Amino acid sequence: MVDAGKWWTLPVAPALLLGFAVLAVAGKTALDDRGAGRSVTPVGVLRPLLAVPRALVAQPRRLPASDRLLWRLGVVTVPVAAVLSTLVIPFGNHVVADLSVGVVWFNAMEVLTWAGLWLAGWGPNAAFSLVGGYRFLAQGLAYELPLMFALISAATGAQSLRVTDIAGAQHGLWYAVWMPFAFAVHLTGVLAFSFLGPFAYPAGRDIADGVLGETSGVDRLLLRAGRWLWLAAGAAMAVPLFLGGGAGPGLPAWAWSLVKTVLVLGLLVWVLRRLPALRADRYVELAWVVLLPAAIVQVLVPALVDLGP
Amino acid sequence: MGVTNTVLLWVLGVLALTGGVLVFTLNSMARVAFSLLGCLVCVGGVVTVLGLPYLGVVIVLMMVMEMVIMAVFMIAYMMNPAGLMPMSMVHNTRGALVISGAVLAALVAGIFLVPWPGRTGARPKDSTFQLGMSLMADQMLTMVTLGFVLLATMVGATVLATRRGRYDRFGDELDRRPAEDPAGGGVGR
Amino acid sequence: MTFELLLVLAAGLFSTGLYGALSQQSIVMIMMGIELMTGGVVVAAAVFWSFLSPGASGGQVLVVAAVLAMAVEMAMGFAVTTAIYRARRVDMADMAEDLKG
Amino acid sequence: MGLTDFLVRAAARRPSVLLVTMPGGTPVRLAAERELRCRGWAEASTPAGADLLLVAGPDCPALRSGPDRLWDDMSRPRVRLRAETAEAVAPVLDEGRARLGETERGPYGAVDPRGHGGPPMAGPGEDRDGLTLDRLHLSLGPFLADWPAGLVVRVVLQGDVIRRARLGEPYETGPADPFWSRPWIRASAGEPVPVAEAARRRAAAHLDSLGRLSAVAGWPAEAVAARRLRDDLLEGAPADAVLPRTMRLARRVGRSRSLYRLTWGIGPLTAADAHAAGVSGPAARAGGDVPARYRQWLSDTLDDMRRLDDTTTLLDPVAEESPRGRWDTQRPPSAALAGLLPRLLEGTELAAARLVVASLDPDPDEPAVRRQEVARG
Repeated sequence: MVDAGKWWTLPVAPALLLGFAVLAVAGKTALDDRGAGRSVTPVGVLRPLLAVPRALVAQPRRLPASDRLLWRLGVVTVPVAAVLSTLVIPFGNHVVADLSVGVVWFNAMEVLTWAGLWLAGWGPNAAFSLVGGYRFLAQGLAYELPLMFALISAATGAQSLRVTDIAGAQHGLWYAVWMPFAFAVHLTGVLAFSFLGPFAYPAGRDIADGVLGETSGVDRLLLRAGRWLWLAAGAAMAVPLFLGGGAGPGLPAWAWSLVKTVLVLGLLVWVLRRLPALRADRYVELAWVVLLPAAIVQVLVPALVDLGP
Repeated sequence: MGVTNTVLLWVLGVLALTGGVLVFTLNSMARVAFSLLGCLVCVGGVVTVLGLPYLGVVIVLMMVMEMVIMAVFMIAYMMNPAGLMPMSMVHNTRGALVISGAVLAALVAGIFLVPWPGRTGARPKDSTFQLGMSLMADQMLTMVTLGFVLLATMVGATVLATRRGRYDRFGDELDRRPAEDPAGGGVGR
Repeated sequence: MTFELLLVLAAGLFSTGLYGALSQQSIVMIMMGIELMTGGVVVAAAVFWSFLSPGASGGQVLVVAAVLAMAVEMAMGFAVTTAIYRARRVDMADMAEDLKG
Repeated sequence: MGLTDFLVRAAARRPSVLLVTMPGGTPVRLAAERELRCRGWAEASTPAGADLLLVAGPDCPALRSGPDRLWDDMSRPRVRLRAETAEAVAPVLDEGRARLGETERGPYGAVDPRGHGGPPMAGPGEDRDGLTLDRLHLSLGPFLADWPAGLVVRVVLQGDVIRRARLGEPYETGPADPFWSRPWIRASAGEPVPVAEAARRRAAAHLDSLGRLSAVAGWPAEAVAARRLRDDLLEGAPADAVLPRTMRLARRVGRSRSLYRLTWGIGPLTAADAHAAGVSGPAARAGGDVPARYRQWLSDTLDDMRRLDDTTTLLDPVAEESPRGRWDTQRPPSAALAGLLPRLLEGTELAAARLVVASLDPDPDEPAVRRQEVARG
């Protein structure tokens, strides 16, 4: 059913991811423009892309006693991990590498951003940056375990860690329908690992943009692009995990994947503006006292269903 | 074992060893922690290439989380974490070198002298499935023991590391609500 | 030959870790040495599984146990370091010598 | 150079602006914020992310080195601008964009910011959890995004927990002109001021504070909404145009369960403590934590908006509170609010500390009045 590893999927997957990320940025800008009373124009909403020429002409900055090597490493890790995570995400009937442990692969790539962002905060040797790096770890400790159990719920339902198997196992009844909590936790996790909107705590305005604060030029572009690439990757992953992948009536599989991804992305972008920043000192308790036990109960549902017949 | 795998094993192996040596030669604590991370990620890669993708990727996942948290503790507890002023924090280097050198020599000698048996049994179609079946069937006791070890660790580590207990939080009668904490939590207990 | 060389890799990681655990003064650095030694065990277990008995699951279970040991060692190590540090502001093994029996 | 030219010009189309407000520059800041919002230019938080440096407000000799340091931190292409009056903002921004597009072509060497130089570390000290950890000395302000312009709080940090906080010396400024309390100053001087004007100014001041608090709380969408309302009020929008929107804002922010959950218990200030410290106004009337204070602002704003058409009554500067409390030239209300900060900040995390400051929002322009009067008298 799924063709794995055609050569052309290798360049197409990152390009698609980038396309979705740009779409999300444009959507966010359109909502912001409306909120600020500006006119929303198709060209205007693409203005965040001007960050690209700006990054290319910017003069490099050198900070005293900064750890240039680790800083660069961290900044590069975030977008690269986002791109690598898409290797296992099927789009329509195609996937770059249909790993037998796809879900774990996605999870591991997402955890790489922990290291990346901490390094991005540590590197510049500036107080607010470092606080931002630490904040992401605190946030990570809060969102990660519920997210893992959400991923496990889908894997348990399909009795496979292969993402295409999970998409194929949903036979018309999406996991989002009978595992709504896992779906919600997954979407929360997506916002959290892309540190956007309510989870922008590590890059908060109260600490002068935190991990982003001291970066300039290409570094800044990579880190900011990394956030949106992760948002797009997380939305794309939600489709095979919880929304039946490319399955659907009438349209070809790729079209269904496209429609579903755009809808999930739209939902996430809409939520970005609806909540204040969830500070980790408050969110950790909610995550561990409420979300985690509930996520474990949610895993029990597919486990018992699997045992049944 | 194909050519690609052999090359991968060589590259990952050399990187792992380099990372391991760098751990004890670098000055900056952050760099030390991340060279150890690099080393263990390569170990995860080796395990993956050897046909255990699940364990390999899980090792990568766990080690990233572990090392990042380790870096936080290291920087909190060590003076001079950025390695700006080089200083030595070693003792009895020569003794350690002799002992570890002797252990390495003995191990390598053993590796090349022992008459290893041939391969028994065929590679399973899905090694993840093999692991799961064995952990949930004949190795169930191991799994249960590991589970209890983890639980004991969680409780023990928390007890050791915290100063405040529930009487500090909830008062002598355990009836103070909300609890008295330096910073309030999110569900307002 | 790959088999032996991979075992040499495991032995190398183990010995490097051993050197670190023996020579470092900081508790955290000693823990890093132990992590490295356990990493060697992980490689060895995976090699034995892959080259000697892929049909049996023993090698895999050993890898699981070793990875778990790393996690437990980390957690307990930091808990103990925190406790010692809280009590005496010491993070060097030499300074905690009165812990000797 | 063709490509570089093109890139520089493209990048200059929508520059991001680092807005630095000098003490006394509130009207210029308001004009600049409004202008940036209407143009859709980003407001940078740090020099690293900025193309234009806009210094808003009158010159302040004591603080001149601050913008210089920020300027040194910015990487090229960059343009430094200065707007002393609100009217100057729009043309100055246009000029900045034009200059950004044509000046200072690469290739550049690396910029060497001199503002940094490793932050000073003091010896270790006992932390909140009884661990002895390194302490970091840091100054919050005078120029920090969404921070009262000119306020300086010197803090000792352990991790991100504030162990000690004290107020920095206030700066000697030029002619003091606290924008938000201007109607009260005029009324105290005997000038007839309609109460509608005072109510408008007070509502706008609360919305300004609310916008700052929302920004610090990481809710930029509501910050923009509050600031839009503020700008409309200051432009003289009639009550029936702003009241429904304010009610919607009050519903979204004031009744937001998540914002409440995230801010309850932070910066507790009972009414009795507030009065003892000489605080009057919304902070004292709210008598509680951060949510109590922003809800007080919202309900005060709604009350004021219902009085916008009352052009007959004259302002009684004693009976009517100025935005931050009862107006007293000798002891302006912001002085008491700022005095509370060290006590409220100690033991809080950086994020909570920012919320506390934003929820009290002392106006550093006000204490300047007192110093001037003292100097004159």
